Amino acid sequence: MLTQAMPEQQDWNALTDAEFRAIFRDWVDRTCPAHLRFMRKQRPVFDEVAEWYHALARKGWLSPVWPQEWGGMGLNAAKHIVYVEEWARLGCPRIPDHGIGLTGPLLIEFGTEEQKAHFLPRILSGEHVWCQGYSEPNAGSDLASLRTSAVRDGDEFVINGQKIWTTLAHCANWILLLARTDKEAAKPQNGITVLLVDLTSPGVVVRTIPNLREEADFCEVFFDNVRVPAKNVVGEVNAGWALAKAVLGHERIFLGAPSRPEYALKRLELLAEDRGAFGDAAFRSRYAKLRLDLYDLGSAFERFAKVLREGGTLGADVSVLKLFCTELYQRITEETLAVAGEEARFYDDLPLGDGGHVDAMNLFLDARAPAIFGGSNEIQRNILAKAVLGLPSR
Amino acid sequence: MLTQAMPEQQDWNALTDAEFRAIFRDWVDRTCPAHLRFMRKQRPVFDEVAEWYHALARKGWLSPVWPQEWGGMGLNAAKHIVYVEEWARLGCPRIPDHGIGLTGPLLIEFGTEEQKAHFLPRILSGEHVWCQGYSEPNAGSDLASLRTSAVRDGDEFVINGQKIWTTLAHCANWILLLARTDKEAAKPQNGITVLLVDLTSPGVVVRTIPNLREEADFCEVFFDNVRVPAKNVVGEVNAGWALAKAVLGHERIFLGAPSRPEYALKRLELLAEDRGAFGDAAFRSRYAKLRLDLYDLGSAFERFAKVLREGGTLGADVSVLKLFCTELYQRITEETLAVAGEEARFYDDLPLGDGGHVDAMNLFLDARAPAIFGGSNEIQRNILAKAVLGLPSR
Amino acid sequence: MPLIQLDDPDATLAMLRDSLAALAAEADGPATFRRRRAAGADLDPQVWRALAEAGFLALPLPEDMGGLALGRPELTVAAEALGRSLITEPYATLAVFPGTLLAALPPDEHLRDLAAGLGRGEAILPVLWQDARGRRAPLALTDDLLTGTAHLVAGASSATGFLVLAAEGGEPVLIHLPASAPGLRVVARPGIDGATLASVSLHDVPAGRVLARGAALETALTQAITTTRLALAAELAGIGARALEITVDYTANRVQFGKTIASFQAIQHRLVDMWAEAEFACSACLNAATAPEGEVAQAVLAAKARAGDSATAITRKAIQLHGAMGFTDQCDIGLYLKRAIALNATLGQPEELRLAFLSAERAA
Amino acid sequence: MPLIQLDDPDATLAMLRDSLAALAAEADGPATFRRRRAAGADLDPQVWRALAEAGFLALPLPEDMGGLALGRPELTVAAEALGRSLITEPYATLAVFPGTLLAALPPDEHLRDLAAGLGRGEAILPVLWQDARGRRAPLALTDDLLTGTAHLVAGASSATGFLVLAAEGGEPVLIHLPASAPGLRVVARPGIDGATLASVSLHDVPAGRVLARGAALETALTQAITTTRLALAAELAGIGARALEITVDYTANRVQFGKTIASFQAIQHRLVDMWAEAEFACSACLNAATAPEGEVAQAVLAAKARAGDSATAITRKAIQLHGAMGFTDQCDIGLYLKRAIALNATLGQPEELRLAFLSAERAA
Repeated sequence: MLTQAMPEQQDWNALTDAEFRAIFRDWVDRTCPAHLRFMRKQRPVFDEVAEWYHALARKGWLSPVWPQEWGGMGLNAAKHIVYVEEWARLGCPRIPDHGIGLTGPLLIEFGTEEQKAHFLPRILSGEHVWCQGYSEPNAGSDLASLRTSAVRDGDEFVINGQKIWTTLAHCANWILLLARTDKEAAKPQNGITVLLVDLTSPGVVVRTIPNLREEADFCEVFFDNVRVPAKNVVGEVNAGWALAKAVLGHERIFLGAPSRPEYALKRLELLAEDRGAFGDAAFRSRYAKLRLDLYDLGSAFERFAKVLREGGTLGADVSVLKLFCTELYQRITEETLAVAGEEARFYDDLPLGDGGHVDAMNLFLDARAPAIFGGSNEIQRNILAKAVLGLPSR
Repeated sequence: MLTQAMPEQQDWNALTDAEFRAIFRDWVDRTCPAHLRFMRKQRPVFDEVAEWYHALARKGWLSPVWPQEWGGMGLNAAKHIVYVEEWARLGCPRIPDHGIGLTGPLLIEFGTEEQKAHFLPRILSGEHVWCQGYSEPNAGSDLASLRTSAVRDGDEFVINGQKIWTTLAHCANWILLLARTDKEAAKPQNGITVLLVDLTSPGVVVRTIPNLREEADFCEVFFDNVRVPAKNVVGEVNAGWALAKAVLGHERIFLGAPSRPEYALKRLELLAEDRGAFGDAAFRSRYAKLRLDLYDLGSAFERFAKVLREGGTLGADVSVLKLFCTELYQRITEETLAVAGEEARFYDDLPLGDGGHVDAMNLFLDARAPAIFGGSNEIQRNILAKAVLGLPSR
Repeated sequence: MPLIQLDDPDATLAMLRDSLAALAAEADGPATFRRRRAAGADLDPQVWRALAEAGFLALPLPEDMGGLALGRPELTVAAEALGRSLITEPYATLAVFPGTLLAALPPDEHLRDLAAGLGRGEAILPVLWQDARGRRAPLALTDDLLTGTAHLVAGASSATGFLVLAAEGGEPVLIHLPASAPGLRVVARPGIDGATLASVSLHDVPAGRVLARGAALETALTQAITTTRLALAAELAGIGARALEITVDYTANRVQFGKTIASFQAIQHRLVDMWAEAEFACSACLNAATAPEGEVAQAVLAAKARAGDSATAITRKAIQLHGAMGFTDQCDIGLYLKRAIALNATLGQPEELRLAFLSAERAA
Repeated sequence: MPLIQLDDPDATLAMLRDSLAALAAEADGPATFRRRRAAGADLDPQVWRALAEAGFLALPLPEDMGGLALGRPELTVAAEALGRSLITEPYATLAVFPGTLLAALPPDEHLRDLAAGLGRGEAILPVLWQDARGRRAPLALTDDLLTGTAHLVAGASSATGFLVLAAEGGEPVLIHLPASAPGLRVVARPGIDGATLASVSLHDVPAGRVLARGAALETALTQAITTTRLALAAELAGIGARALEITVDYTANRVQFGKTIASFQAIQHRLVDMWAEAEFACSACLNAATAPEGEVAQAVLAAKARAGDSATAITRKAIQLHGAMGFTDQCDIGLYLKRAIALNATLGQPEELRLAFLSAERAA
């Protein structure tokens, strides 16, 4: 299983950003298969991108922020930004990344040595594909009110309950689960525990929830007396809330990375060129607004990236990127439907004169999601009002 | 004092709307002086429009809704709408109308015979010019928390306190005052009384508050032991809240009448013609949006007017007109500044090639007001959420 | 809640609403949408038949064409009710458009028969007249042969025949072609509202009977477009109003942080703005349905633009207020969004309609 | 709270901010605005002198012109600080613009003296170059006589001289004219920011010394426009950020219905959106202040457009959130709005700048 060729490792953080960028880009551009570039699908499943996943793992470049001792690249925030930027620029596909981005960092920070030794290599090898079991039908934005229970029974916990909005659970074999272990806790945040659960355990049922694009990004996961070894608890029992909140760190900046609207604007430009819309001054005016919004999003992103680059930490104010980015993405895709005119009646992609296509409707529908997920924009505004503007609650 | 020529009266409501419109328009067009038409000033003071005021009074057409026995026209809501529409179409100036629109109706509904006989003719003659003393420095939107006190002392009340945002108080000689007569009332709404107060009384000080256009529309009115005869109470002592709320009735529709944005759009059109903006497709697109918004405001206004015309009463939903109208007025004036380009740096009116002018900045600044006054748009949205959509408070 | 508040002195409109409500109780709109989409169909024959039986297809036809000879108000109410119930058959493009086109032409026996069949739901007669971008398609009639491709055709696979708007020399002609005509090829693509749209290619197809030509045809076409846009506007107004109601219900029941979502002031203001958009769409349709003859064209441009903007904006915001649930296919609110997008893009998006309004007004 | 987050390794920027803060403590910005407006003046000589003494007028000039030879970051911080303090003298148009124009020309003794005087606040040298709409004014130099009218001139009544951009034959020339030149007529109109703007007519005015001509002049003018726009952008960003702070303070203290206004969720979301606009204006200015040379022109177009839209939107919303108080002249927030309007309209409104950005990008 762990028989990849020796990864090419060095102290990446000692390089300049430009040096690292050049090295990374060169290899990725040579290695990432052409048919996986700029995929129409936002969330390919593991099998569709396995080739690219394994290539990254062999190179040792699958996990940008894990320490090198665990097979990561050990990138600091500045280099991580370069990694993500180049990834987007070259149109690499999103890989099932909950193991790399969520379970891995959580175990590295809070896991036992045994947990690390067992699970981390299996993430890199692709043997374990993880998903995130946080949300529940009545605990979406308000996660603290979750009800899925884990009851101690000897060396095991017995899980009962239901998770929802579990991204790609139907293609995963492990789930990072938040469960309630104390119903009597004074505050609902207390009494929550993080567990590592094998999805192939008896009593687990996974059901897909097709989205607006009729793709199965999301799942419901049902637990009916599912037994989990107690050694699969991460951190302390009843102390999982802090763990779940701790992981995101500097990666919140990527929720506002300009890559999605950038891609969408490129599609708009292609369609507009093909349809002759740039000859219409009214369109040019609207396009210029969107173009400058994107440019300015880049400037704002850079202002926060600079903080990380200089070793600082990000405050709650970084959410401004997510707000602006997700709403810009929506506006761009709405303008694309306007340019499509009568053709906005089609569900499938719009043909261009050069034989290419623009996935106008695909993007329009996809753009509904980022403003909802990852903390809805309404929740973000509540947080910003309190944390950044210090507004009173009375 | 009451020696005007016999007014021309008849049962106006027996006419068709079209007949009434023709008669009214013809006389107004012949009678309203040219120099008062389409005045730059939103709120002329009494002396500036006295000529037109007296002409209306002589004709018996000054008070559209008062009953004919009190010298009004006795118009029903349908005819009143025609009256207001023609007034706007012909560009007649706003006259100081608190006596006609507020004090008069209040006395007609709740006043004693003595009060009616004394005050109503003096409103028509222009001897009494009224203003409205409701708002206070800490009771703007939240009127129930007003503090100006009226304390009984024999046959008089003694008033102490301060009113603010009193429109044109410096040109008025009477004020319709809301004062607190019971500080211990269980609910703050109880314990409020309506009083008719002579502004020339000792102890009254009026100070103007220049607005964004440096015009003195508003005043502060200070009361220092001002003595008011008890017979000047309207209705019952401590029962003034219901009276103050009762008067508006069907007139709420006029807060959303299209005349302000209509006038502003006409100015935008003039400026755009003069500056050649219609040759720019981007401008045409934005102008078309504003034009259609105005057209649709007309349709929406008509839908509510129809309810009145058919003898119905308006619900809280009529506020939708005020929201849309005031925000459209703002958007039109903002586009006018955009068309003005570099000339938006001027405070004064913009010259046109034909010798005319467009008061771009005057309108832009004026358009800030209607969204704030008459119940701010935020308050309107709160009311609509509860009253029309029935949204819960928990 | 927002409704197109038309006068209804003899209760005809109430009857229409009742009739559609009964139909909707049988033919579940959302379920039909999903079923038709899964089948890759262009319409649901069962629902179409039900619409015919309820008299909806014959509604805009004159009595001598077997129609009900009802006017703009009735059409408006019918389309609004379809929108509210999410009955997503191609009513406007496949019943109103060919129906009013035929009704506006100089009548003859054949034309009356065709129209009557349309009204009874037996004839399904898509009009071939648009190119891929919605402009006039380059269909040519030469030596009694038709050639060219029409796009954006609703109901092409279910068609019993086609009404072909072609050019002969410089003159427009309207031809009735049986669906079985040789040299006729249909290629279907999925539409966003769960019905396919087709391109129909004609390659030296022997022309059938010429139904009309010249100026009379152009006039009829203009009238048909206006009437169809009115139906589209009303349907969009119905969609927006109903999507608002659904969202009010959802947010008033969904609890987060111990409170219903609808009790949060920011959400309340959002819902009020959505309600205002729905109100304005309804009053714009009311105006278009009751405008005097000379003002109908402008009133309809305004109504279609307003109702289209309004329905798409309301449904987009509705998705957001439904949260994760709104992003799923199982939640009906997404179907309202998709239908709104489709109708908004049919016969002119708002920007185009507004510019047409402005041009007409400034030319006047 | 939003600030243009420039690196400040040697604390120059902090020094500039301190220096302006000290100045603002003396010369109350809002009070000066109202006083200058009441006087119908084009600038406040006392504040102008203070700006000179603090080195702000010499800031963009090179050392051999008596300047501080500071760069884009310093100019940005200075202008931002002026915006925040509502020091509304015509800094961008009357210090930055002529200063950078002179600094960018091939230098000679006379030119150095002129610039040095400008930096010391002794020379006030408006540039005559715009017509009534802000385009290039038709000023002509023929037989050593200047004729034509320039508009939108700041500081014309206080001027010690004028820099006249005229055309001789097909070639641009820049001429220095003393304010006392015969045949020169100034007509002032009130500006929205409480300083008059004038039209300056030249009727056969004997031309003074030609400072520059031809391509070198055009290049210098382009540079001066870019640098001035950067200053305007930074000032607008400062205005927006400060107006936001003022509004947060006001709403957090103003009580209605027993709660502070700022505790209402709808108001909180509005304030968050205003804050986001201020943040984006600041980061756009940061980008323009630090962009590599080849990208400055585009970055400045973006920054001026963003900061202008942002400051006008924030101040408009600020008025609304101040309620009736916001509509009064006694409340400072209205002055922020007026200043934002004025600067936003100086050297290109956002739409024009965005189209220029797009044209340059698509041409590249």
